[in-house]
Amino acid sequence: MDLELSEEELELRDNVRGVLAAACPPSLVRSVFEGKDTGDALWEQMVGLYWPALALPERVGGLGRTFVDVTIVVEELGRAVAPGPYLATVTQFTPAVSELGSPEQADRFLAPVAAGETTGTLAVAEHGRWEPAAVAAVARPEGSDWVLTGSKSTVLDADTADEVVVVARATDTAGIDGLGAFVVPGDELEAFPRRVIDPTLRICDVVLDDIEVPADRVLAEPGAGGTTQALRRVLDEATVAVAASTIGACRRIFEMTLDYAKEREQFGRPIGSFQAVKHRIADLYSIVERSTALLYFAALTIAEDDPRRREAASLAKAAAGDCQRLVAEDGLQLHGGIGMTWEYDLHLLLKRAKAGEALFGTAASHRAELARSLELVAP
Amino acid sequence: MDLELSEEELELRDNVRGVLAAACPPSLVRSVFEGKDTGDALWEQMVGLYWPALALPERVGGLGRTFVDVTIVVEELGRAVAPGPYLATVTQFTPAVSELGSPEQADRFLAPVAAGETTGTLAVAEHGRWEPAAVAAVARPEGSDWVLTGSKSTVLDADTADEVVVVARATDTAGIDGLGAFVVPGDELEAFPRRVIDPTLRICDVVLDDIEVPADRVLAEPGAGGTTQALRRVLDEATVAVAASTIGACRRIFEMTLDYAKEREQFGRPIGSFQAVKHRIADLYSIVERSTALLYFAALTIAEDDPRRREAASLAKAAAGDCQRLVAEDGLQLHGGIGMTWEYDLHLLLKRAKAGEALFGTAASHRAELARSLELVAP
Amino acid sequence: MRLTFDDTVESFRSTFRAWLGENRPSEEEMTADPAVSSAHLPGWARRWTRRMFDDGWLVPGWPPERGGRDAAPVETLVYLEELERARVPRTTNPQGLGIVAPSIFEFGTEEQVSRYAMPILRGEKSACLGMSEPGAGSDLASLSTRATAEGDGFVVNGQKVWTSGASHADFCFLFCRTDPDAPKHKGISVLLVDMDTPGVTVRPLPHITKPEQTDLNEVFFTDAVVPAANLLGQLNNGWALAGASLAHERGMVWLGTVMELESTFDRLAAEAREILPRLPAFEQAHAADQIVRCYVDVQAAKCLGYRSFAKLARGGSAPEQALMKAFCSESHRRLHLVGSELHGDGGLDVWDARRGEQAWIEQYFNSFGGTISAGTSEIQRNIIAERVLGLPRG
Amino acid sequence: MRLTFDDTVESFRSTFRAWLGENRPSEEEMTADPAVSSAHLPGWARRWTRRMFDDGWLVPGWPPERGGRDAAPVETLVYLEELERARVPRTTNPQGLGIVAPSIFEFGTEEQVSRYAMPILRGEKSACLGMSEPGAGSDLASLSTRATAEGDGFVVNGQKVWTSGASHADFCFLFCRTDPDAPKHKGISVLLVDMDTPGVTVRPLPHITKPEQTDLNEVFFTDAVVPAANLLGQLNNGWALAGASLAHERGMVWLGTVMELESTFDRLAAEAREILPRLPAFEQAHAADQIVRCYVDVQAAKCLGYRSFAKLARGGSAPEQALMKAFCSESHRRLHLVGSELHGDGGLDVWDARRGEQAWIEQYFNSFGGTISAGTSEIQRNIIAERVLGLPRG
Repeated sequence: MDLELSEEELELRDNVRGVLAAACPPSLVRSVFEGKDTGDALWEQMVGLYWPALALPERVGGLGRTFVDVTIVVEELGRAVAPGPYLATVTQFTPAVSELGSPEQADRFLAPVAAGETTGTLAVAEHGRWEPAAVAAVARPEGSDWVLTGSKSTVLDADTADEVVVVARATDTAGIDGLGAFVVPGDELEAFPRRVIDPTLRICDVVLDDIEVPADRVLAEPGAGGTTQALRRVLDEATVAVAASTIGACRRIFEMTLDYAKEREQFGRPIGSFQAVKHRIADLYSIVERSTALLYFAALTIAEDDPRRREAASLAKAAAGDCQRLVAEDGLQLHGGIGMTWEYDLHLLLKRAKAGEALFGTAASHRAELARSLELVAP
Repeated sequence: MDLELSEEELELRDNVRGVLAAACPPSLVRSVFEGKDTGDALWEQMVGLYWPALALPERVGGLGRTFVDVTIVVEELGRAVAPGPYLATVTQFTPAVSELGSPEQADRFLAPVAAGETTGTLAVAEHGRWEPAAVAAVARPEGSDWVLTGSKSTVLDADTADEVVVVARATDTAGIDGLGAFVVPGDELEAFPRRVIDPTLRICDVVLDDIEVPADRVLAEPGAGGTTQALRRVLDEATVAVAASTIGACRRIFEMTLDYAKEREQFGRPIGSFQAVKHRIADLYSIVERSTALLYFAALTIAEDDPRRREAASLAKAAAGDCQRLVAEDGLQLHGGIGMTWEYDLHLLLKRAKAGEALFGTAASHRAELARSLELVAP
Repeated sequence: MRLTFDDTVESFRSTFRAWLGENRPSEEEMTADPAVSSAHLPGWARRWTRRMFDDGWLVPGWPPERGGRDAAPVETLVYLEELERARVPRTTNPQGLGIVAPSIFEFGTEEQVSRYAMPILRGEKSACLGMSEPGAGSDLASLSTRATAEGDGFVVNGQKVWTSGASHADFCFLFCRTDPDAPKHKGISVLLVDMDTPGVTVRPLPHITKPEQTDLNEVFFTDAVVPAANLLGQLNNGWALAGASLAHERGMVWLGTVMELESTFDRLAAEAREILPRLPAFEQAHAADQIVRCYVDVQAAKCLGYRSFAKLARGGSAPEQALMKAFCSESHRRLHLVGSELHGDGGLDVWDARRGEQAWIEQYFNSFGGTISAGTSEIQRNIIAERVLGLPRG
Repeated sequence: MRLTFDDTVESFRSTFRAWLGENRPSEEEMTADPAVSSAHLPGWARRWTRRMFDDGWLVPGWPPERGGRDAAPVETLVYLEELERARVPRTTNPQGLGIVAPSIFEFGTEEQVSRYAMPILRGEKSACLGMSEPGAGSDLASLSTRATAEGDGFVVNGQKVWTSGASHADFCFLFCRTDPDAPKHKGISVLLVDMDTPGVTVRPLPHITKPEQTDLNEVFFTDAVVPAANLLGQLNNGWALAGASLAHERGMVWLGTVMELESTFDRLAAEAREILPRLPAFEQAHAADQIVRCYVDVQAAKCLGYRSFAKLARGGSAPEQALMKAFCSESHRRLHLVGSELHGDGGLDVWDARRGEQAWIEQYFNSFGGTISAGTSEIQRNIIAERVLGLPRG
């Protein structure tokens, strides 16, 4: 098992980091936070660099690289607190179409993604829960069409995405049975953006008010075999991607804290020369490194379609949760007052790190998942 | 609310500490650990000083002081890792007789305790659980007598106590209904001492093999009103006493660690001058002080029969659990290799602190109790 | 040890409670015109301070001429309990009343008392504390704001930062360097500087959760002229004065902190009772455990506070002060973290309209003010280790 | 990044696995005559070491004349994986094989190699490390055991402590002070001291959980005469030698540690599956959460180890070494604490007959050996902060 980036992967990372340093400086992020910018220009730049096409098959115009590369990009986006539709389009919409739809549907919906013409997202969660059994939205047949009713919570970019994969279930089904998936044009949904702590993430609630979906937009008919299993695979990818975003932000917080500790002097010496500060920074380094190792392992299991992928995703997300908890707390504390000002960049990262914890399952819910897979508690 | 010891209480504490320094030095404790001494002489000395009589009413020959004084003594016993029947006799047997029995029975069984002629204990736990509903041992009537069958776990001093209060339930009852309490002479029980980490605590398992109990030794007939409530009051006292023992041991570990950090030099300076060590010792001090404050509050609620006593007992035991976890770990770690030797006294205290965690409910089980009393989870 | 106070203390409580019922500012007037900084005195606050002063309830332990009634410490304790219970702020300028005024009484001239301290007591003036600088946060001795003697006064140049309430304060209790050649601790003095002095400018510092509104400021001094009469105490004796000033703040600050912890916990538990039943078993137990741990912390803080008070009331020292500062502020922070996590993804929402106040996650970020200002948690641990436990300086 | 190794590596694995199946010591002979200290060589261990040496499997990365086959690092990795999987110890004298022998190869004379290093490789001799002293634990530079040049040799006086395996070792790799007047780091040398030298006495140190049996010892030197030919490397160059010696131990030590973490976790999880169903819901969830946290730790340690190995294998440096030392030893400790707490009051029982080994609580106490010896966790954090992260020395 080789968990260090290859030359090619390192090159991608450095490349992405360089682009974002120029195209997504903290000043842009702050503008988005303050509602003065949308970040659209950044997305255009990403498209120009083929980032959305990275892991898509060459068949649809993609570059045919792997989920590891996507993870590297998303980690850097987290590090830069980048706004924009990358996360939802590439790590939620794309796998949803790939895993749930037919090859024809994949060609139809993913070619425009590869070309940067379409953005997308995934509407699965309800009441803040992502597990398939929590889906209550209903899909009822009408002729050859389906009609969707219900509501969805915590959908990224729902108000701006071109296409939204909506998961709903057949009437009178429950648990993991009866689930289906549909591609709905974004403008047919009612999306309500929420005011959240990290405004670069457009978190919306969605109402499904008798939305008609024609047959060719049905990725998986309610109750079709394997839908839940396929949906879980989608959730694995989305979960690992959110972990990557979180860990990217955490690594940057760690680096800023380290730099600050070297520069900031109190009592005539750098605060980083005080042993208690040193040990805490060593612990931050440790938790970031550990979480990164688990993240890369999870990304690999997905890239290589290893049977451990689901467990690895939960390990990565649980570790990312512990990581952000410690890194946000000590990172802010060790900065002192400067970290609490709007003008200093730290808070942008803190908010991205915190936001990641709540998306696609908290650390606690992934530990619950692990407790079940280890057969410590009943499934 | 006044949570600092009064002059009189301070005097008692200093007195007890002085006696134990002379009569229960670490060399005695180590002898008991090695099976070379029983600690009987120490108990005779405690009797001579009327410690068992401290909180008993004057009616039975007691000194009429309060549970706060008992707490102070038990804390010092924990600090000295003292062997002997004090804990079981004074904080388990005595409240069991007082709360569950008639005034006549109190006179009959407690006068010999006050006089130092009788030791006692309480057999309530089964399979390591102390809550009343966990009692499965059965008491069936036979004429005016009762016959006890079943087993008890984790009974302190069961192999040496003169009298044992046994809790059992009427046939075909469950939960908190149908409980009764009986005083059984110690030599009628089969007690199996366990090899435990702190051999100064004689932890036994007990088998009840058709033990006949005459009517005058029945403290509470199975199913009599108020028995469970009275039993809970007994458990409150016993629980707080175990917390006191634990915190006494923890405070001593803290003090030894502090002293060691001042004396032990590495890299040309006392290890206590390293800031990381300093901060950890400050945290040990903090947790010992906080646990002590909760302990005294709990002791007061029992002494003054305040309605918060049950919750206060759980708070004290939960805090004592967190305290021992941190203090044992950092205390041993900061001592380095010397703390791991048999000849150094630290391990005696570590083992007492750990033993306290598992008796009369772990920290986790008391947090569960608090979650119920706060109505966070269903009762 | 005992759970209850003497009857005389309880009767003192009743007296104050009755007075409070009749004289307190109403909820309506407080919410209609809230104090927006820690030196802002809205109309109701000015009237309320004056009423307390006139009737001897402003600082009960002080003599009547200073707004008190020579109350015993335990009486002050129940007085504070009653104020907290009634949710009435004692002042909207806590540093003015708690630190600045007593320091002026202790070290000031009669004129300084009548021009600066008494107006604070009568609700006529508010004060801010000019301590932290960009290069001197926890390390006050390194401050570099200069006050140069010139003519019959000083000329002040330099910059302060994190100055709470500076945009509303009438004057600043300013620590500045009056002897640049002396060892760091020995060249510092305190000046009372009117905030409308030419050359004093205030720039609000946009804040981590509310960029548009803030209590914190940068204060710039550019050739600001301060009369010699505004030097507090001895020249170059500011270091000793700083220790004494901050000591005024301690004593019973813990009580308000603990009662705030309790009310925050109550809110947390109430919300948890709604949310927990909807969670799967494992997550429910996990969340409940987190909340119970907060409860243990809050109750421990409370008991520790009362224990520390009992020691002080008997004339002893209470090493728990630094411990209470660190532990209460950290518990407060933890409560808000647990509060935000309890709400899952809903915890990301800002400005909770239902509660009419900042969301848990915003308050979590704000709560670092408590573990950073007035001596960081790290400084408090140094104090515990060195001054309380006698560990050698590193 | 990739999950699997090349086919050539897997074929190396198969070769070793086949050899191991035919040549390994049996469970029976190992349990009949267990190694009771870290320098004890029971008969089977002597034969096993010799067999590995002869067939080039003792240290695969070394050349054939030293018991190896010039294997690549990744091959050594799978070799160690296979040994762990088969539960066969590579040696019962890990410090001899891992530190002492390579140091002698690096710094020693031909005679020292043939008299001390090669016998270790052939299972004929064992060695202990004489580093810690009562006044010099983490702080090796402060050691005071003296070696005074006299005639054609040294006279050694002083005391070592925490010396693992000293009661069984054939010789000691002894750090001692040869120039008392030089600065602390510059007066230290290494001597190879036969343990049967007159004046060398060993006193076992009764141990926190097993007073009757121990791996740790005090070693006293009283006018012990050591020939000059037993000086390793340059006189007064011991400090550099210490760094180099301990570096030999690193590299792939993490793999055994991680695999032990995994097997300990498996035991914990197996016991938990029996115990958890009997617990009330809240406690069940709490215990499960603790165990899952251990699982995250173990898996993180494993991934971190492989990541660090990948860096080393590419010729880079792997700052994770100090991090792995601290984190793995602390995870190990935590596993045993959780194991003992899982059992409730049963966790107090010592010597678990069913498992035929020490109880969790005993192993918890023992596990502090990992966070204290070979550089405490505190020292590891200093190393991470200063050497890896470049924070200034305090």
